[in-house]
Amino acid sequence: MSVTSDAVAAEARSRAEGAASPEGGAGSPWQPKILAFCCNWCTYAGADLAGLNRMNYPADIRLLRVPCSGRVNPQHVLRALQDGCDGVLVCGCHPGDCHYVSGNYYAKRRMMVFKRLLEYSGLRPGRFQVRWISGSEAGKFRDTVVSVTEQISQMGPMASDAPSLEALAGADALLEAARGAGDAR
Amino acid sequence: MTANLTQQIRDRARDLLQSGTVSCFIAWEPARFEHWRTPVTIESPDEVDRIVVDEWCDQLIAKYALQRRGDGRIGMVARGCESRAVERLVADRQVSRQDVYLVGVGCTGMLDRDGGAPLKKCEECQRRNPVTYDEMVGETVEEPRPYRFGEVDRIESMEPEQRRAFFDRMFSQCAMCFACRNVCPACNCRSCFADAERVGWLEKDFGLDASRYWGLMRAFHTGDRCIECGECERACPMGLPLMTLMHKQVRDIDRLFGPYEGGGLSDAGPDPLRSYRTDDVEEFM
Amino acid sequence: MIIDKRDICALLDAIGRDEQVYVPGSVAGVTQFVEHEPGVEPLLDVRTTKVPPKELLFPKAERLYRWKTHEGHLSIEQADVASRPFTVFGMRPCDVASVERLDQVFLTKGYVDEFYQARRQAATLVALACERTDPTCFCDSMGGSPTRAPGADVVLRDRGDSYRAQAQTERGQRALDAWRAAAPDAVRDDEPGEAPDAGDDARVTCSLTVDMDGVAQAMPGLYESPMWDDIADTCVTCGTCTFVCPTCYCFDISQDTRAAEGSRYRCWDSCMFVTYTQMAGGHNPRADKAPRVRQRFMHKLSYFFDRYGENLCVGCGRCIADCPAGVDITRVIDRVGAEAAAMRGEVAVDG
Amino acid sequence: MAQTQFAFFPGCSAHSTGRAYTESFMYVAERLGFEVSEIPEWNCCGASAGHLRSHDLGDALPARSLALSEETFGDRPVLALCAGCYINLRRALVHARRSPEDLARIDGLIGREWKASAEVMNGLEPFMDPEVQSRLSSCVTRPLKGLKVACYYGCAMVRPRDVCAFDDDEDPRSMERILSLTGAEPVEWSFKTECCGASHQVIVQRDMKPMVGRILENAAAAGAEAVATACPLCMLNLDMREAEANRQRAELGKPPLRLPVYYFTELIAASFGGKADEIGIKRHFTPAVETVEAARSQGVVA
Amino acid sequence: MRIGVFVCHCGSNIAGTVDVERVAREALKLPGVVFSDTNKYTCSAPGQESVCSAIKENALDRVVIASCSPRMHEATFRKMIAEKTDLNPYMLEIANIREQCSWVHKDREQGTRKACDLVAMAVAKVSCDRELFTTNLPVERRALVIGGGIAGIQAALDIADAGFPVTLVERESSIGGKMVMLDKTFPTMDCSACICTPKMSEAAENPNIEIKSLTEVESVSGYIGSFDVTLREKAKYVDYDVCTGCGLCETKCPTKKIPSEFNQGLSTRTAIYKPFPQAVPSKPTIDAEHCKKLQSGKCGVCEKVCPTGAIRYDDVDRVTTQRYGAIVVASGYELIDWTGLYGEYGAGRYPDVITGLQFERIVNASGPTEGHILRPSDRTEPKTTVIVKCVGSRDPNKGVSYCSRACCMYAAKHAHQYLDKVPDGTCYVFYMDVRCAGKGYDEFYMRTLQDGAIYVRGRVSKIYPEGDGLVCMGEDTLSGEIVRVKADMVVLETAMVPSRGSDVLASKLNVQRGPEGFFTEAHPKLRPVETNTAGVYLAGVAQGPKDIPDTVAQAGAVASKVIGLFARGQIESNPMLSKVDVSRCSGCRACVDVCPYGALGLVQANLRENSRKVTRTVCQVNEGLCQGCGACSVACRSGALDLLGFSDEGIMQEVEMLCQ
Repeated sequence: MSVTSDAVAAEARSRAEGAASPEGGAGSPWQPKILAFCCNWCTYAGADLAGLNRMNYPADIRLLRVPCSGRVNPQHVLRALQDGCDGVLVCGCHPGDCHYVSGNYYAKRRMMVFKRLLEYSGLRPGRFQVRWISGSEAGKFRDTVVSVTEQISQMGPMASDAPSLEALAGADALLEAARGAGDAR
Repeated sequence: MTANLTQQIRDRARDLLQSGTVSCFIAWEPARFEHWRTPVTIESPDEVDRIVVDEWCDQLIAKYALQRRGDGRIGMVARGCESRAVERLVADRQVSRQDVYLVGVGCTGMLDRDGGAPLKKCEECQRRNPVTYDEMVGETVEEPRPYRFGEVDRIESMEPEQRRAFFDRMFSQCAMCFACRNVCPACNCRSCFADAERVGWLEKDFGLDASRYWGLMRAFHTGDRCIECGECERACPMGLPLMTLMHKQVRDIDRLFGPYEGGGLSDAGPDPLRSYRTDDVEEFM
Repeated sequence: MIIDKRDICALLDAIGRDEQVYVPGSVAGVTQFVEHEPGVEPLLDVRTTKVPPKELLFPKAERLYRWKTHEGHLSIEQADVASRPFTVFGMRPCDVASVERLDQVFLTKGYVDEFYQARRQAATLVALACERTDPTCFCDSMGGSPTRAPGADVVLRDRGDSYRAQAQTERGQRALDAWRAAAPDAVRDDEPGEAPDAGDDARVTCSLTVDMDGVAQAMPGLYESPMWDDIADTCVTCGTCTFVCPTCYCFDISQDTRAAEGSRYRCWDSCMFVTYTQMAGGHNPRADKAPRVRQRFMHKLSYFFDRYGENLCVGCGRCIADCPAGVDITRVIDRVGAEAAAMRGEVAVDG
Repeated sequence: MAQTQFAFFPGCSAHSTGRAYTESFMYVAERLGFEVSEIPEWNCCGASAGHLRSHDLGDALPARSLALSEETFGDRPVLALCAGCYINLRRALVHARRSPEDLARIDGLIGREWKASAEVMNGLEPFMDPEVQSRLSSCVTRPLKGLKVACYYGCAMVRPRDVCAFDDDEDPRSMERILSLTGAEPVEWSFKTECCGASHQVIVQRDMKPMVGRILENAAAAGAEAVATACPLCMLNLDMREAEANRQRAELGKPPLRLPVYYFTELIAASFGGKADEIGIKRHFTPAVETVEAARSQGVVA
Repeated sequence: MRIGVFVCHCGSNIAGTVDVERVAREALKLPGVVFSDTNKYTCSAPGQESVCSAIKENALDRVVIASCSPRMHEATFRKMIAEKTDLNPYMLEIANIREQCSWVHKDREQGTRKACDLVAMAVAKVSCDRELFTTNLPVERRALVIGGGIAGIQAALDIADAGFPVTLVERESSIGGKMVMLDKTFPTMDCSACICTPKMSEAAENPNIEIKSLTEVESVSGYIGSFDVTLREKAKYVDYDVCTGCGLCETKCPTKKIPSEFNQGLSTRTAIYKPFPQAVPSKPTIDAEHCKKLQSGKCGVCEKVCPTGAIRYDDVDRVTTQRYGAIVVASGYELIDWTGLYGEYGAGRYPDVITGLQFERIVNASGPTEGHILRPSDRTEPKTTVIVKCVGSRDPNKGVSYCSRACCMYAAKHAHQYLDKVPDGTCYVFYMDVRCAGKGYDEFYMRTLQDGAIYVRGRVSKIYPEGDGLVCMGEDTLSGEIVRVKADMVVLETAMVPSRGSDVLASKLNVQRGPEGFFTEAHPKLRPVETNTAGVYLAGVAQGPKDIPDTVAQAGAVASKVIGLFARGQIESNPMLSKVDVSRCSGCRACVDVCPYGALGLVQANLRENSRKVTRTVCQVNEGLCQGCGACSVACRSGALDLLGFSDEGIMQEVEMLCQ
């Protein structure tokens, strides 16, 4: 690995991972940071309804309102996971109910492929999830938040997913094996 | 590839240039060392003897057509990969099919200029014969359609930590030179997201996060349009196994949304991630 | 001083106890300079590493300062420029030559880059002379030699089962003394009566040669030459050549902005990239490939020569080997020679 | 290019009850330049009960024969003259093509690397190609001029549609097209895909008996002078039980039917000028030679 | 940048679990925030007043209000900013610290921390907000109604009666659609023509309605309020300005053996013809395909006999373009072509197997048999009639999977009519279910049973001729018996399918169709007559199978939507739309493919790039059509497209702020 160049990135990373709450000290216990992209018309409304019904759920989730799940760019998701979120959730209307006709169908295809790609590249399953929650499904919203928070809490902070030295050494061998003729002459 | 292929192609290029059918002809010429080849664009019938077409022509030349847009019809040698690349460029509306004139050749795979071993991209090739051409030189060749997901199988069978390690190591070696993008026929955007200095898009700090972001997002942007030419992997100066990200998506898309093709092989409509079916598999309920 | 090859690792282990030692190694199959780890044999048979050692002195990204706003107040924290001593062990002569070029850029002509200077002053360069060359090597055409590395503090020469280490500078001599002290069992004195070996330009030569005579002088006249269009035709304008080049030193200044805080850092850039000359207003003086390609070769073979009296190419051959499109700087040089001759009316240029 | 090379799956009838079908098919095939080669070491297709015993068995039995064919003849279509064989082989093929997982499952059952690449065809399909039809027309030297024939497909050949799909399942017309080339005149009738009750004739004879009579009567009512089939089981059932049906009619005071039943290939062979003893028509229960000869004498080509 | 943060107590709703004062204090530490305050009830008049004065006094240029859900009061606060301050109303973000924080978390510390984060995210986003401006788009107060059946006629009449001009286009030569072909309507047994033809003439005479028969929509561009529609009016060969509709030409035309479409092929017509006596327009056209003069040049009888000289053999298609503010799709349906699907019913070979619509013509007093029930083959009265329901409907294997809704009732009507006219006849009705939900419907069905109709539950598996009749074979699934009925005539109640060309029309209008091919409404419950393309509405069976009362009701609903739009006269555009940076666009079309509204298109643009003029294909956003979903901004790989109001930068900054 390059020696010094990673320092800049590593610093940014550690800052992101060690970020604490506004007034919380560094000594406060770790709490997961979960970002949920929610479409304005269904899931955001469902979350509002959960509030109206005074449902209780863990406070580790932060909703980010978007007009439609089709607005969520996989780049937003990857950026959130890289910069310090321990889990990311994308939520939209049930297929067929999209306020914008087809946005969630596109989101579904994109996210199905992207999620597999992320997990293929080593993201632990569960860190990135997608759910369809309608405006009337306050209960489903609450249950989803509870279950996602629980899963992420069990997994621990994102930083704990960093591979061990043994795994890295094994990876080097595999990478050398994966080279074809003509590569890296 | 037959021994006199070079001569046949030279003859065809000369005729096409002389008759005015094409304004230029893209092929390869010998480089300084034995077995080294470099792409060349011939503009005059007097220069066709520079052309050589043999088992050492490792570069994919189709994308060179983009820089000749608007200068008349572009002639080109088209193996399976070039023809698919042209179809890709057509599907992305970067050239129109009639702007290029493809002299098709069946291809039995290219060899490494330094060791003579078959190139990995050719050993995984699914289309040795051109899928479209304006004329064919020589016979079509057998299509062995080898299994290309061996590496995906292996990586999928690993634990998340091992996979993370594998890709951490792989991306740590990325030089951020963008050779993969610049040779990729599906990377035909006028301006790449990586070149946009925007908050949260792509850092320039050469860190692991940046190269992972680049690697995954480029793979995703081309995931449903990859023609599986393997050129990214060949061009990568660090020799990173980039095609594993593409093959992964190709297989997923194939399994989830129906036969994968990467554009241009049929009139199947827009690419998988810009189309949908109401009865698509549901896993997010 | 003689070091048996089987003792190299022991020697490096010993040096590594006091300071960082970088040696040729391989990560994930990519050869490059890595921190020596005890017990791990360095890859001293590799001639030019895939990744040049320049990032040890000039990192890919380097923080300049950090800023922070707190309750409306802005505070700035300068980055620490100090560097601890380290040794680069096993640099090939071309790479040593590249450090001399970088020194020119970062330390002379009234400009001193304190970040570079700190690292440079902390570095002991141990060269390893070449006994063989690769087909793409052409250092002896660029004023260098496979067997000599005048810029190094210490030069190692292969003697079959052992290396002979000779100090070329005071720092080098101190280093040899330190080695002897740290690993007395791994080193021994020169054979009695053995004469100092200054290298032999005739003994090891490069099969690839170019005629550099008059190239630097001819290039300004070729600024408008159509040859750049030809070369650019093939080039895919990736950054490979600039990133594997041991002498390319262009950098950009970028920032990492996160809400209330952030930092500025400098990072490598490549003249091949379209963004290199992109201006804020949208104009780009080198939007097309040909001017960018021309810029690279002009810089390597003419502009740098004008300023510092030598070429910015040391003939390591990395860019030739790694270019995905087969662009070859030696063919460019040949072409320059031919074009220049044609302009002088000597020979007809083909093509 | 028309398909002219076939792998032949005889099944249990080709060399026994359906011999006339095999003989006449081969007679025609030879003249149309077909190359028909028997699959080595083929086994029972599993009809009628294999798939009822277990789905795996229902897939494995045909798949083994198909795999053997693929190993020997590659992509050559497999020809199954018997409708029972056809439907069983085809079902296994359709199952294998559903997904790579299904193919792997079946390959596991038979212990072979079968790729399910070759098609399975019934007796009619080779003749549906326009090129073959024009060749067939040119081979007709003794047209069966004006012979009114009811084309009978039976129930198995066209159903279920997701397995067969070579023709409409309620109103197939391929046999009509083929036989019209021989000079015969296919009639419009309603029972061409009605079940003849063949597989139940032995166990529930009482219920099944009227079925044959109804089919033949409907054909006769539509003006047919003969019935053509493409399935040995249908043939056997109709041909053998016509006498029985006539007995029933006699009891009701109705005249006998006198409706010979043919394999459609027998009629083609006849129009090619085949002699009665080489094209199978002497092997029938219901006399069948006379009708053909009469039609042929009408249509001697000048 | 001068951001103000206002944290709402909402009484104790928020302040009960969130330390709002601390949230306000923390907010002041955020970059760009120069002011923060709390309010008891921000949405109340004093609350709004205090926010507005703080904006003015502190020269704030961006505002974050931490309160209830933006779905609750975002509009309120936008309006407040627009009306009471100089600030642009889109320089506002809401942090939802009530529904998504104080109401769902009990722990005060946790709730306060989360509220701080939510405020920080809103501050990050508001820093990226840009001023946005709504525009008022004018509405062309003229409606286009596509399809001249009862749905189209009703919608046209209602819109025209409100004083707005309407163009009613019909591709056949007369309006009236299917309804005018029917004999009686269930359950009241009104004469269909008697109630339909007055509507037709009313439409013809209404000064606000222009009827264009033999006309089809060629192309549509534009958006709500200003659709530019090109219509192709086919050559009629008769000058309608001159023709008086006397009908002499029809009586003299020598080509008389053309099957009548109106009578479903059960009678014939001439080459110059009116489809039926009450046709509107009440003037004939020449069927060029069958006219001797137009085919071979020989004849010319009609020209000779025409007393006003109205015949124009050299007539050509007329193509006109007109601007419309709204479009009503009432393109109706046709009956499924059962002959290609049901070989077991004879595939059309048996003349006495007829469709329900043919039965309507037979039973109609002005039909080919003058109302006597006579079967087509030999014109005798059928003594046994079998009615088969669900032919094509609810049959996914052969026909369509849906229920055609009206057939149960008209099958009962047919049985009733048959038994009424053939008192000694027997009528069997084969059915799967009997669905009679509707006012007076079940009573009607019961009456039919009392009339003596024999309902057999089961599908007919085969129909074959026997003697001079037809045997219908099927299973009575209630008794489990095989049933064979010898019938003299069989009536197939076939499925309704979208009218031919619906696919082409859908793509011209850019409206969606469901899997069954009917046009899709914007919302099945709440927006049943709108489509997802603003300004395009649906009436009648074009939207899905329904009977006449539902069709007319829907047509009225459509008219009220159109009238409402026209009454407003203009529409305010949503400024949170997609925006394209053409310098980055490569014209690859990915965005065009994913846009559900057809709001994106590719255009040739003249641009200046690097001091050079270039012409390139780039994407263009039609602001009238864009609804701001943002799907395109993700499909665009190079980031040339962004969504105003939810920009990439804004979203990324929110993410970064949360991660900090």
